[in-house]
Amino acid sequence: MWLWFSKLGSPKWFYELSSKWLPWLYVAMTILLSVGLVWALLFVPQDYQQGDTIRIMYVHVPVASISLACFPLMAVAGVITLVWKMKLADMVAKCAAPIGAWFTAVALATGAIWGEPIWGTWWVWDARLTSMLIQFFLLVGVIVLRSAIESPDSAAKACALLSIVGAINVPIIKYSVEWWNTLHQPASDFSMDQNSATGPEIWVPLVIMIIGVYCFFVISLILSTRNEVLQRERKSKWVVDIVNSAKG
Amino acid sequence: MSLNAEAKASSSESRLLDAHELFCERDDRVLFSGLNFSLDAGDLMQVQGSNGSGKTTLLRILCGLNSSYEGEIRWQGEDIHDMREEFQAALHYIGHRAGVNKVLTARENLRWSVALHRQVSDTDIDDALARVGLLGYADVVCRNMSAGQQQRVSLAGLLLSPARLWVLDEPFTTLDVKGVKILENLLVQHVEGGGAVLVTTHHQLDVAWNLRRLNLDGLSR
Amino acid sequence: MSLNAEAKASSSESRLLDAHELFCERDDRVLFSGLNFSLDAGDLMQVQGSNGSGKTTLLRILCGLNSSYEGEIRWQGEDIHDMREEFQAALHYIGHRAGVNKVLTARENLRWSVALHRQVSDTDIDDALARVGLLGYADVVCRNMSAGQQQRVSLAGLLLSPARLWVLDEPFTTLDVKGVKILENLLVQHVEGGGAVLVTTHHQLDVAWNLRRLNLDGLSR
Amino acid sequence: MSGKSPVKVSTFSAFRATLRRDLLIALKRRNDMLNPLMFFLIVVSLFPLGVSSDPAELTRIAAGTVWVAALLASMLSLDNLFRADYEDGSLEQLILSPQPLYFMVLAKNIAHWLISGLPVVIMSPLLAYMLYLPSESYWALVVTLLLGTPVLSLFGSIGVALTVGLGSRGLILAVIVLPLTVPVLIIGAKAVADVSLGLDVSMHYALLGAILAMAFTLAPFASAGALRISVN
Amino acid sequence: MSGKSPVKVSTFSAFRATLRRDLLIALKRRNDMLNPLMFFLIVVSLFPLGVSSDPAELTRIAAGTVWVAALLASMLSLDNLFRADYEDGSLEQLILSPQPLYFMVLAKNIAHWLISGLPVVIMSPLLAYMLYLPSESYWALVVTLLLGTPVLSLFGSIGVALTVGLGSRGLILAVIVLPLTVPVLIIGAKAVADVSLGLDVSMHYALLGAILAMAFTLAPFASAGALRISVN
Ligand code: HEM
Ligand SMILES: Nc1ncnc2c1ncn2[C@@H]1O[C@H](COP(=O)(O)OP(=O)(O)OP(=O)(O)O)[C@@H](O)[C@H]1O
Ligand SMILES: Nc1ncnc2c1ncn2[C@@H]1O[C@H](COP(=O)(O)OP(=O)(O)OP(=O)(O)O)[C@@H](O)[C@H]1O
Ligand SMILES: [Mg+2]
Ligand SMILES: [Mg+2]
Repeated sequence: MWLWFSKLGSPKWFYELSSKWLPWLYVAMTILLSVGLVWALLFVPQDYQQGDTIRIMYVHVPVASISLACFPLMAVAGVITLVWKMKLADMVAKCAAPIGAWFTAVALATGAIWGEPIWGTWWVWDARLTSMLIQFFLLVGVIVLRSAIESPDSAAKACALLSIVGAINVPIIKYSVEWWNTLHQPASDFSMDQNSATGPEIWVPLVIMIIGVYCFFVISLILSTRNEVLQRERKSKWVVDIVNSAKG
Repeated sequence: MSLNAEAKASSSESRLLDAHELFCERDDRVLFSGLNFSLDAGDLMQVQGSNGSGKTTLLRILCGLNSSYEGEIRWQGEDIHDMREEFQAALHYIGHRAGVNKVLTARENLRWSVALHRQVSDTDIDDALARVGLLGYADVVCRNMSAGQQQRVSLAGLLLSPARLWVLDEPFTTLDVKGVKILENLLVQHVEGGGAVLVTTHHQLDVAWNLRRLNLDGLSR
Repeated sequence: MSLNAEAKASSSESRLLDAHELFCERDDRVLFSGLNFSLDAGDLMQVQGSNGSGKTTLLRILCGLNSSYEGEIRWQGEDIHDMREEFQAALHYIGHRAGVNKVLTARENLRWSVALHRQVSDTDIDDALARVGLLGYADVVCRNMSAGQQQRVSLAGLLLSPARLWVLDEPFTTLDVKGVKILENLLVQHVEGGGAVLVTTHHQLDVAWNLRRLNLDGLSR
Repeated sequence: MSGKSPVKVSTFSAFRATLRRDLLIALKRRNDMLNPLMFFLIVVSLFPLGVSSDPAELTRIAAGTVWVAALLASMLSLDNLFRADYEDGSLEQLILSPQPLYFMVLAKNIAHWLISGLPVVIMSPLLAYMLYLPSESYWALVVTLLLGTPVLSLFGSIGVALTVGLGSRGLILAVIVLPLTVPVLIIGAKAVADVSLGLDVSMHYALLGAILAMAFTLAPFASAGALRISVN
Repeated sequence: MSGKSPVKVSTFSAFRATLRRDLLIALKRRNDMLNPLMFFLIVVSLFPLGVSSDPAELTRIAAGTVWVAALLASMLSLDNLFRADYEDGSLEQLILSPQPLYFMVLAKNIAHWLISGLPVVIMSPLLAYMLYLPSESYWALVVTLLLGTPVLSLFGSIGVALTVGLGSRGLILAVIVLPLTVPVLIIGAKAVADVSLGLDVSMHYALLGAILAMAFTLAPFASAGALRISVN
């Protein structure tokens, strides 16, 4: 266990492994996204009330669900950083924050675009939108803090701590906001168990899209983390070797 | 001073602080690596080095204020991380910033900072202030004190501290000649009493004690 | 240095600063009263006094930073209030706080602080930094510098200043031995060039120049 | 005397000393104690000026406005919590004290709340009146604020501890902390509003109480950790 | 070289140097520039949470809320205006420079507004939308903020200059400055509201413009004087 952990901790190990993974991820993403998109845009039947706008869902829901997954990810990374002092975890956390912020922004945007035809307005103070917005604020808070602290060590620990505190808060926020009011789509609509309610021709492409977008998220995370690794390890031998070999 | 007596009593094994293979780099400049030294009861050690050689950094590392280092630090044989509270109970640190609140008077400042370590009576405090040459300043708000006077207030804290290890970062700055003498005597008294002192300063200490020196200039870069 | 040349050129009458019957008390304690002294071109004057004797206060009064005093201060015969800008153009003050922004690099700091007084090129700045022993630190953010290094940055400002009168409040604090030497030479060069220096410090200046002394201890209380 | 010897002073008396010190400092700068209050007052009175002076209108926004103002007031008063200690080095003394930092931080938080939180709570009915809040909601307002403001102080102190080392001030703190305090605001404001609708709000109180309990036990740990990070 | 010799550098180039420096500092802490914006965003979104999410309701308070939020944002961002310079001694350098302090202060004010005021103005329509402000008022909002926020910065800097020497932060500043800025708030918010009622508001603009002109010419003098007092 410990060996495995320290091994996983080493940026070098991550760098090599990720270079093995990446190609597969690329393939998976391209297939899933292209299939999903084509299916969603061309073959999914019009919604009886929403018409073609239903198709936005195939972007919106995956993006939104990922942006929800982002904070827990950062919190876990934070715990690892504080407890096991693992450099890699912090690098991941550092890269996850801005990516997560972008996904959240896109979720908000697509949601807004969707809302325009549905609710006749780009924005409503509905529970899920609001909690999404607040999560966005939290993410930006972490990013701002990270950049405000000069020494990387302190920044790492500080942001780890903040993300943990934030993660503890997210459910409370979500709960309180829902309890505050709700007119958003209930989560049940598209959950797997009652797929009978809305036919498979609706949710199968959605699932495909979700997985595809997840691949995209992972890829972008890995890429920027690799960047970070090279940045921080620039003095270590193996990076120097890579650079030299790249120079040829 | 009673604390010296106590000190002697309890200094069964005289080895106090052990620094083992310390390594520290700050933004890509190695300050020191493989730094070993130890401090025994009765040691008065001056950390030397040119500006930016890492004195402050080293002192803060030893106190546990700065954790971005590699290596091991032992207090009486145990790793300080395993006995933080005991170690901190035996430690008195004065940094570049004196730790004196500007709004409070000298006495009020000491009342608090000492209370973190031991009970103290106002008479003790006034004695201490008198001994650092601040007789009659006990009730002056520290904002209205000169740089050196504020420095003296934090030195008075030393007199009252039960700590056995003193870590002082340039305590002589802004002290006038008299002040310097006072502090030098203080240091000697403390080590005589079985304490240990780690001090950085750029001026020549003249103390009636065999001064140990730790020079960081060789080590950096 | 070209500025010395200029200095000689324009020092027609050599009397620069006149302090006439200065009186100052701070919270009910008279720091000095009836204080008279004058500074000529080529004077290097050390203001002495124990902690709290009023050195900083005096210096700030002379610079016009502190107006709670009585008496008259003349620059080349005129009351400084009648010619503030001219006086300030001829004055360079460094106080207890170095005047170095922590976020900016050494070069950026100097670029600004010098620009308030005269045009300056980056090469000049880098030369100045090199001369105070900060070669290669020009682009280091000042937060990441040690206490002494920050002090040196503000000293580099002195090198670039066109001012004729330097007023320095304990500029030697946190400087290591080399730093002290550099600064001492700087002071001598400046007075040689027809400038004047007013400096407070608790350490013994050793300079090849006849040092004038102003002692505040007699005057206070 | 030696490292091995038992700590010379009980944690409790150190706790008391810290509490007394902070209260003393506040007392010394007596009119600083007015600031949170004044700010609260001013912000609240900005609304009749900025929004509208129509009583019916104000009644509707009263609860929310008062709560938001209280939120901002305690947020901004937080800035002084550790800053001065950090700048004059007292913070290092605190961290290096042989006492568990949790209690020291707690002491400072309590002092801060007594100084800046409590007055706001006491003042709130007056402002509620100025905004034509229906009188039956006064109690709800006071109770929710009484439960809520300590949470704000406790959460806030985490943010302060994280940012105490930074040059830039005030805003970054608010940006970090405000989102965390949303639940308190929502529940508090809703409780006040619901009361005036004649609904039962014991549920709201329970929620606030739960949050307070959690904050009380966890937040000081976080703050302590954050402080250690910041002095590093 | 000598006191008699002409000042070595034109006031204008010193002005430029100061302006460049402050912008540079802001640029160095790039994400700090986000703070006023985020604060603005967060405060505005606190209101739907605290008050109500009913569009009709929000529409009515939109103008006032946005203005109050902008007011607070520029107030709080002011704290950094002279503080750092005071603490590291740069402020003394500035005061002792042979340049008329008026222009130096003006430079710092302008830099501060470009950093913290302008983004808020640009962002405001988005927030106005989120609060369902009728779209015909957007222009009024932007214009009034464009005229108003500089006034806030200029007035604010007087308060900062007065309080820069004090230990306590943030709040006292707000307490001193907010009342000064009330007229701007009233006129600004009223203009936005009136537009949505289809009234003519050129008068409001004229007033704001006049205030701005006055602030521009007088406030820096006051700030300069206040600074001299504070360092004393
Ligand atoms: C700014 C506007 C919006 C935001 C921020 C937003 C946010 C979200 C979030 C966070 C989720 C949860 C994803 C998950 O739990 O996996 C979600 C799901 C969903 N949203 Fe939105 N949404 C917005 C607008 C809309 C609109 C206008 C509609 C259409 C009426 C809509 C329909 C849905 C649906 C059907 C789901 C799937 C429910 C589920 O999977 O649990 N959303 N949205
Ligand atoms: N802000 C202040 N308000 C009131 N009195 C002050 C203030 N600052 C200093 N004093 C008093 O003025 C006297 C002189 O202070 P000053 O700082 O000039 O002394 P100094 O000679 O510079 O001492 P040091 O060598 O320690 O710097 C001191 O006794 C102090 O009590
Ligand atoms: N906060 C920081 N972040 C990164 N590097 C730093 C920081 N503070 C100091 N340094 C670097 O660490 C080195 C050592 O700094 P330190 O303050 O320990 O030197 P010092 O020996 O105390 O010098 P001085 O005699 O001037 O006090 C310096 O070269 C400086 O560049
Ligand atoms: Mg040092
Ligand atoms: Mg002095």
